[in-house]
Amino acid sequence: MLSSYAQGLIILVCINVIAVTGVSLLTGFTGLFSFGNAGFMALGAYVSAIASVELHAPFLVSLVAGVLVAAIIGFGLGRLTLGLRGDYFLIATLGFGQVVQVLIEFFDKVTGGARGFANIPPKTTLWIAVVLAVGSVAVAANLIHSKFGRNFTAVREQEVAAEAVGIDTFRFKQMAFVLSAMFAGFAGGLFAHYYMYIVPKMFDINESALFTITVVVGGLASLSGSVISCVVLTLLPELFRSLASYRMLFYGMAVVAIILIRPSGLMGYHELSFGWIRERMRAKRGKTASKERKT
Amino acid sequence: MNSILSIKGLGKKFGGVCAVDEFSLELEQGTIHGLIGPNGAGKTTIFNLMTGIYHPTAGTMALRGTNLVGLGSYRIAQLGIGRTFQNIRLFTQLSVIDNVVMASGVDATYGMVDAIFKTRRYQRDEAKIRKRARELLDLLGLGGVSDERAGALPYGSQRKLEIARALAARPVLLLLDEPAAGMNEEESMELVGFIRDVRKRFDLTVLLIEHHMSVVMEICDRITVLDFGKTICNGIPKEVQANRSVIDAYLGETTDREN
Amino acid sequence: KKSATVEPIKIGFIGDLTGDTAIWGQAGSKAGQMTTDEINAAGGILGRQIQFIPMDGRGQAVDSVNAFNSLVDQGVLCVIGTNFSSCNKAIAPIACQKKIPLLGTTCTNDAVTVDQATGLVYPYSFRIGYTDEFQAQVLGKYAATELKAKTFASFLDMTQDFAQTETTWFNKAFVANGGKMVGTVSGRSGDNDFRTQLTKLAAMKPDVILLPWFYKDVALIANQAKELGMKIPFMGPDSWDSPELMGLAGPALEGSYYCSQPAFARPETKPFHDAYVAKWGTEPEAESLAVHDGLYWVKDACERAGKVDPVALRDALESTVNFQGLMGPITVDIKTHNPSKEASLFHITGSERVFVGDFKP
Amino acid sequence: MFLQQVVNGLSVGSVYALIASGYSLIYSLLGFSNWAHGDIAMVGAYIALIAQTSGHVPFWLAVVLAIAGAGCVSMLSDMVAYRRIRNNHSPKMFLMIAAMGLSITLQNLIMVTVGPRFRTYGDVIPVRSIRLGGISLGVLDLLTMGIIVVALVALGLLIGRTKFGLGVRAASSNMVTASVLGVDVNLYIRLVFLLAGVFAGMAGVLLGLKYNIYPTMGSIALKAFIACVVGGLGSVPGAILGGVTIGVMEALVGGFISSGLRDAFTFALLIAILLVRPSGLLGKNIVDKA
Amino acid sequence: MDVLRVENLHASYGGIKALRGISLEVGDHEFVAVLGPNGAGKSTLLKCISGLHHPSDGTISFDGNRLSGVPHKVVESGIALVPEGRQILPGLTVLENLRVGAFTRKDRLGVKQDLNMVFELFPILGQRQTQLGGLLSGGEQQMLAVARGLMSRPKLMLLDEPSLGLAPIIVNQVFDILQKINHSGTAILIVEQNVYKALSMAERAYILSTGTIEKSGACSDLRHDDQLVHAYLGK
Ligand SMILES: Nc1ncnc2c1ncn2[C@@H]1O[C@H](COP(=O)(O)OP(=O)(O)OP(=O)(O)O)[C@@H](O)[C@H]1O
Ligand SMILES: Nc1ncnc2c1ncn2[C@@H]1O[C@H](COP(=O)(O)OP(=O)(O)OP(=O)(O)O)[C@@H](O)[C@H]1O
Ligand SMILES: CC(C)C[C@H](N)C(=O)O
Ligand SMILES: [Mg+2]
Ligand SMILES: [Mg+2]
Repeated sequence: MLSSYAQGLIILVCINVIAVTGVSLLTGFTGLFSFGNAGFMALGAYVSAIASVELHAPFLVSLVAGVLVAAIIGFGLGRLTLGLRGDYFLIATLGFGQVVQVLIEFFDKVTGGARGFANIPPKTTLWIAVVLAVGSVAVAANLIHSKFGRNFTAVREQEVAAEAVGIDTFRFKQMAFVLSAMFAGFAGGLFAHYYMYIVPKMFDINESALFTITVVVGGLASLSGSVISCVVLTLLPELFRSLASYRMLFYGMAVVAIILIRPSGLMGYHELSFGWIRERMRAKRGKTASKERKT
Repeated sequence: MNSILSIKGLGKKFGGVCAVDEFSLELEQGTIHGLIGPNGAGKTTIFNLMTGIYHPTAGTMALRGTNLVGLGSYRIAQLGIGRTFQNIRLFTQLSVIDNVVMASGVDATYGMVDAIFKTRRYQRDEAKIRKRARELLDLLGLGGVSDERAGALPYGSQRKLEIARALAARPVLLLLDEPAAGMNEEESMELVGFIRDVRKRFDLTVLLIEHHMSVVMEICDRITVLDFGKTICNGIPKEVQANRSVIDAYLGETTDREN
Repeated sequence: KKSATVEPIKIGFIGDLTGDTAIWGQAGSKAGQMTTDEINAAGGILGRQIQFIPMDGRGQAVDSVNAFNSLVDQGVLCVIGTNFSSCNKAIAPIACQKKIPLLGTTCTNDAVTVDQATGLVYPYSFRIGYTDEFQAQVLGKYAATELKAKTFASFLDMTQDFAQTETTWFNKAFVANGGKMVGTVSGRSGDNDFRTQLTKLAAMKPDVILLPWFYKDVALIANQAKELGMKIPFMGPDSWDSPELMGLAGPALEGSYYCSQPAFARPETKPFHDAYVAKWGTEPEAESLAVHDGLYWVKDACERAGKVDPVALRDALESTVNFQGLMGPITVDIKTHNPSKEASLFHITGSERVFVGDFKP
Repeated sequence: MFLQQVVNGLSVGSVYALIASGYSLIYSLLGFSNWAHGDIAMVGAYIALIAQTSGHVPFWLAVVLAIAGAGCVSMLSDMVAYRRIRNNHSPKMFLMIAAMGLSITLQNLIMVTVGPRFRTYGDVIPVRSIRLGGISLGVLDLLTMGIIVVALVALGLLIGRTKFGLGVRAASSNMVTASVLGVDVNLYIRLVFLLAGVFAGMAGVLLGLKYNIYPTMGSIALKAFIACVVGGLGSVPGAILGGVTIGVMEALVGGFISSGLRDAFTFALLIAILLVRPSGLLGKNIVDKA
Repeated sequence: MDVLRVENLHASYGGIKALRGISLEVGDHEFVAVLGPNGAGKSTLLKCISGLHHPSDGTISFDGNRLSGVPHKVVESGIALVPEGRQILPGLTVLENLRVGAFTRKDRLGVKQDLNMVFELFPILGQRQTQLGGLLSGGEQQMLAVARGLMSRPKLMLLDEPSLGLAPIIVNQVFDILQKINHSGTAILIVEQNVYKALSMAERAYILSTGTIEKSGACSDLRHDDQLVHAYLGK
């Protein structure tokens, strides 16, 4: 039996993997930066928590409610802001994340405000978390290997060319954004039902930034990279926890170091697969062979 | 006469510059039409207007009776106008074959649920798309480099890849913007053969911008010559080549095509 | 001696060792190490040495829960910390699940020890300091009766749970004593400029302003108020409490009052204070005293229980009567796990904190 | 009260603007948001503090050291991190993420070396304000505004009129091409980082004087970044206009609508601005010529 | 004496070998062409000379000194590149693009004269001085690229397919200009697809194929070597 600490970490990793999967679709594949996905996570968390506690909805229903609300808000926000480019869009999402936080704090009658929302039933168990995380990644992976994933990629690489071959770039940006909001909302629901207590601060801009950092460090256009990076970056501060005050220092340095050492992120443009590993090994062998020839 | 494209009185101004002025064109189904003229005459701008990248300041355009003015780029592409870009616009980070597959949206009829569960329909469509992509690459002689990164191809091959990609979207009208740029004579002539070939095979109509006169004269059924946004000549290659104002503005006195 | 071969007793500590308010977490950690050495030198607990394990919780709930789980895995007897209510609210139910006593230091919200939905106490959650409700009432009553204030306004930090609670209870006590609230404005910690809200407050012309913010923000707010030419005294809770505050905004806070754990006024604190300064070169914080008291409280409870065991410790903690800590005596209320304490009131004059007295509402 | 609120807004806005201008400088060159810019300002503030308290140098000298120091740290950050990422030809977003990592690193470096305490410079420039018909104007605010005007003019001349500026703009348009035209791109980038660092250093000291000095004080740069976006990314005058706009907007919303919902309202307004002007107030909307 | 001397140059992209031991030289005042099919490595050769790509082996020397391989230093030593695909600075105006072309020059007056010169050569550029480079038509950009190369008054000019996308009438004009500046002392190394044009302009030519030099010699000879022309350059 795993220790509760290990279980807790695995659950946290799973929850983060779900949220990061959404961001990976959005940032890694579609090339849009969002600093507001923690806001969607907050929506999912609060909606599902309120559904569970106030309306006594079953776990599954409350999760779905959270996902739906995130999707609807994501759709509306996307409609409004997806015409903006690059960092302009980024700021709009960042603002959204902030607004969600402020609104939760402000409407404290419903949400508990800064006092937080407590007594959420603990429903997210280890197995549920693992199964749902694997399921989410599988869904995302299958999407990526279909025309949807291709169209996301086309938007990221070359919008003009994408349009020229008949891809409605706005629609696919919208789709990626709503998907990422749904994944975030889903993660939020699981989060609420694991920690049993939520406060707006848990979903601040740092959390959003962390998702984005995770995806970029994992490498663009690589779902497996995002997942690996999510595991690494969630566990890294835990590894450093015993270093007490040096912990975040090492964490920051580790992020910079990874980017310097691996110029396209951990897995940039590649998926972890047997084929890829075989190819890498062959390439390595080839490289050493050619070196030998030279000397 | 079976007109596929009809443009009337098209105009585009950039600030004070009138890049396209009163441009009209009727394209007959199945023809190859040349669009030539000095640099800056407005040829690419016409392509950009036709494909919705720019919006005209005057005029009408219709593809088989469907109005094109005001439509989004992707919509026009879906209606059947495919194009290549003068400044190459490939998905440079992706492999050559993925560039083609990327454009095969029309062949993917499945929905999101099919994709998530990898249904038979999904598998059938995907297999078809891959197969066709490979065929198109073979057709252009890019079969051997299908797994290379598109950005790593030499310039000439990138141009060919652009054509393959445009074809993948199953256009009825293909706009080629200087496809032979960066190709030598032999490669250009190969290209000529190839354009003829695909026109027949896919029942295409082609509108071609090109400065390689050997290509233009060889392949075009008719030619329109632009200068400063205005049409100065319109006719079959022989007529155009002999036209005084075309020589003055575009060809120059010594067309030393020695071969 | 035999005790050398026995495993030491592990006692965990969770605090914000990094982040904005790391000053408190680090002060707690330092005091913990010092006190541990002291207890060990004096023979440990029931003859066993203790091992103090500090963990960073960044002042954030999720991190703190992870830290708690990790400490539980390491086999700790109990956990001291954290200083933030938001973190302890998240840990409390887990502590009950795991049956490991949790001794909150200066987290002051009621929900830390009492499940607000059921009104029942969390059996494994304790606190060393007093509550928001308590200190806000002390302040409210004092403002109305002693300062003869007729009106007050509150400027609260929207991001902190204590701000809201304290405003509510301050208001109750103030109104009960004949005063009136004229308005509230709010801001968020992390902001730097508060002139907008201050301008608004000045226009309300209250006699006092309740300012439930962390000391760093208090410093900013007070300085900006002074810059705007405001002369209304502020009143604040224990979140003001840091020796730093006087250096940051002493003159600007002239005439203000705040409430804190009774510690620094008590002569018993002096030796600890001096030893701390000698060892670390900085002034201790209330958090330092709370951790110190926490460790001795655990020692006391274990010795009363006669064994080293989390469940036995819990029972012993709950039945504590008049344990003498540096922050005053602790007697635990079984229904709320709140210690019966007094609050000390300080008046700021001449850039000094002047002890006014100990109060109960 | 209205006028006072406007003045309050200008006062905050000028701080945003000062940080934003350095931010914008780097954006205009490298096209990425340097999230560590605020932390460079923080380092500057600490350099002055340490020079003043441990080095016992006069305050003006401490300020000079801070400005020089921040410039060097900024330049070093390029040499250690960004430059390599550029040479690796990683996508631009890697620069931004590296900057975030750097930001965490710098904050915590100061945290573990100097400590997390909140500090002040003491009474070097007493918190003073001038009263003008019922409105109080901060002396520091006037100073900040002065610096901004000077900075704006100086930068405008430097970028628009000099060969240095031409090189910088060439590099920002396309680095590889600029280099084959004879622009020493790495040198120019380093100089721009130095310049941005100098601005950050000034901003840091001013922030320290105006507010407190603490390891996470650089997070005010988030607002500066928003200011840049509102003003139009990469445009220094835009950054300054954006900073002032946000400052005043915050003050007016906080003062007359709701201080609790202030951030929500300001962001709503920002989005409204972006919907009307998708490239910010002074940004150029670069059309993509196919 | 040779201005440019390339010896045993090897270059690759990852695993792909683009150049396998190229040696060539360009004499003082010489006009040399490099010809060859698609993907032969012509652009790679020019990139190596101008420091944009680092060769894996071999030496490149200019005026007797080894080139540093740092692009801006290469330019300072007197080499200008008109790169493949124009590479206009899109965010700068036409005039600014030209000024950047003269970036390493110190003689303000000369720069001013040269500006007038290129505006005379390409009147359209003169009319579009304040337009952003990125908004020019393809051919206008190509003219700008050539003009920009001229602005640095190089000792050696490297041109990668300068006729690409130019109207026939302009192609002739550009070649006339190149010949003119060559006569006034600038050495030229040109990569061209317009084989006959190149062979009629240049003094000598190298034929490149899959990264090696297949043939070299005086253009007058090569032009009549039917077999060669057939094999490497198309009929
Ligand atoms: N950036 C790159 N990455 C990988 N391979 C490359 C890259 N650039 C060129 N190559 C490869 O190097 C070889 C030589 O390319 P190069 O561009 O030098 O050819 P070229 O002779 O200039 O061709 P073209 O006439 O089409 O311009 C080609 O096989 C090409 O695929
Ligand atoms: N977005 C724009 N803004 C301003 N001017 C433009 C814009 N796009 C094109 N132009 C101008 O309009 C004119 C026509 O350009 P266009 O690209 O259509 O020429 P072209 O006929 O394709 O020439 P080439 O043969 O050189 O490619 C040019 O002079 C160009 O500078
Ligand atoms: C350290 C204290 C200011 C913490 C505060 N009393 C809280 O409950 O969160
Ligand atoms: Mg064109
Ligand atoms: Mg080439």
